[in-house]
Amino acid sequence: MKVRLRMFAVLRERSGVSEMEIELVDGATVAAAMEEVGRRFGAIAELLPRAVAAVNLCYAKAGDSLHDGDELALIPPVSGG
Amino acid sequence: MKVRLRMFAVLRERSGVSEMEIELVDGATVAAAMEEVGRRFGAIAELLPRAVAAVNLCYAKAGDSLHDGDELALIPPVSGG
Amino acid sequence: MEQKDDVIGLQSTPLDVNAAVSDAGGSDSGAIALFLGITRRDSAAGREVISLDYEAYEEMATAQMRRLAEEARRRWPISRIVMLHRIGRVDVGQPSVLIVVSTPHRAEAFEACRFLIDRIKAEATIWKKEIWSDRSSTWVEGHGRWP
Amino acid sequence: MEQKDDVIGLQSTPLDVNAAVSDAGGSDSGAIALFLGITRRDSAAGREVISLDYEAYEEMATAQMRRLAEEARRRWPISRIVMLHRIGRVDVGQPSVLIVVSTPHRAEAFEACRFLIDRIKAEATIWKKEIWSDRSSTWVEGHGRWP
Repeated sequence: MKVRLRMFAVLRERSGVSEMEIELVDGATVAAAMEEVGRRFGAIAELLPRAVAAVNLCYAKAGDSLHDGDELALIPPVSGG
Repeated sequence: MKVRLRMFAVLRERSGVSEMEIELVDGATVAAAMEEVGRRFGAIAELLPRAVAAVNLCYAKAGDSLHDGDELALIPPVSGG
Repeated sequence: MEQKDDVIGLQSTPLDVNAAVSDAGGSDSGAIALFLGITRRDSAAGREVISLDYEAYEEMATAQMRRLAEEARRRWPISRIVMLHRIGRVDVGQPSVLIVVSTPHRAEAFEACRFLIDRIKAEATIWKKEIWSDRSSTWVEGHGRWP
Repeated sequence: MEQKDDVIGLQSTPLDVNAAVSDAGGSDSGAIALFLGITRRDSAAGREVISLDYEAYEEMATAQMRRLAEEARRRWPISRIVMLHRIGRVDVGQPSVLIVVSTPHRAEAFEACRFLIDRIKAEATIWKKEIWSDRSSTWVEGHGRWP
């Protein structure tokens, strides 16, 4: 299945990617997707443990399953305001 | 001794007096001054139990003594804001 | 101590929110909390309040507001305080009181702003008279907690 | 439900306090609480922050802000909400976030305003990068409490 990956702030800068499509096995979890991102982008592997994920604009848990067409965003610690 | 009396809002309106000098016995208390005001201005006598006094810009207690030249203000329940 | 750049007083002209916020700003402030009290529509027995007439014991109200500003400064790390109250006629829907507090962080801005408006409403020697559509008027009795 | 006259969003232009207050006003409101977050001067090792660069996951941040407005409306009797956050470059001393809440009475205005800014800062997908006088830059890590 295909998932739209989005990265922001320090993750976007260090990976050089703000948006891309990634191929994952059907039913892959958020955790599995984040491991895959860490393997592809070594520059951000050390940052991922402090990041969380959002799926389709809502925060998601590591064990949540992804579905084809989902938007998966990797969210470093927010600092708005 | 002479004390400057000031009245506001409903007390001013019903007594018709906003500011005047009153003569009191030396060392008269705030309570005695308010009784005197009630005797002079019958129209506000019924309102005075809900009013408090300020002496020289600070709230005062009924038992506080007045001094010559003090400014005694009669304060109905405030409703600013 | 009240700071010389605090803005505290009574005024018969409309309250200017933008001016107050810019008076309260500054490079040491990370947070500005503002409160604006607005005269509300009120009605009873088929008549409506069209405006309010504010009267103050001005010397005492100003002294009280300055003392409250000093007390707030002793409790919280405050950069600047703007505290203005209308006197005279204020139409329904218009602001009658404006408090602005700037501080380094937000918690203390909210707390100090809330403290100031609560205390002003309970203590400051300011009264309002409701002017009704039938031209009658009523003095409003607040729920002050005097010392 | 979010009300159609709430004003919620991200913007790359300066925040307009006067416009926000007049958007939030109305004859059913007796109280307006406003919070303005301002980028603070910061310094370390002889260099200074000259501006901040805000980045957002815009679709999600906007959705979050709308959900927070709905939650606030379920908790408090709110007339109107204005909730605006800057993106892009914000100079030191300039506001980066603006919350205005109007309600019938003051307690709920303060509570709802505080709730909204606390939750936005903790949860909204917005990040800031400090731009230093030596042209270096640092991403700020907040203290979010994500679900």
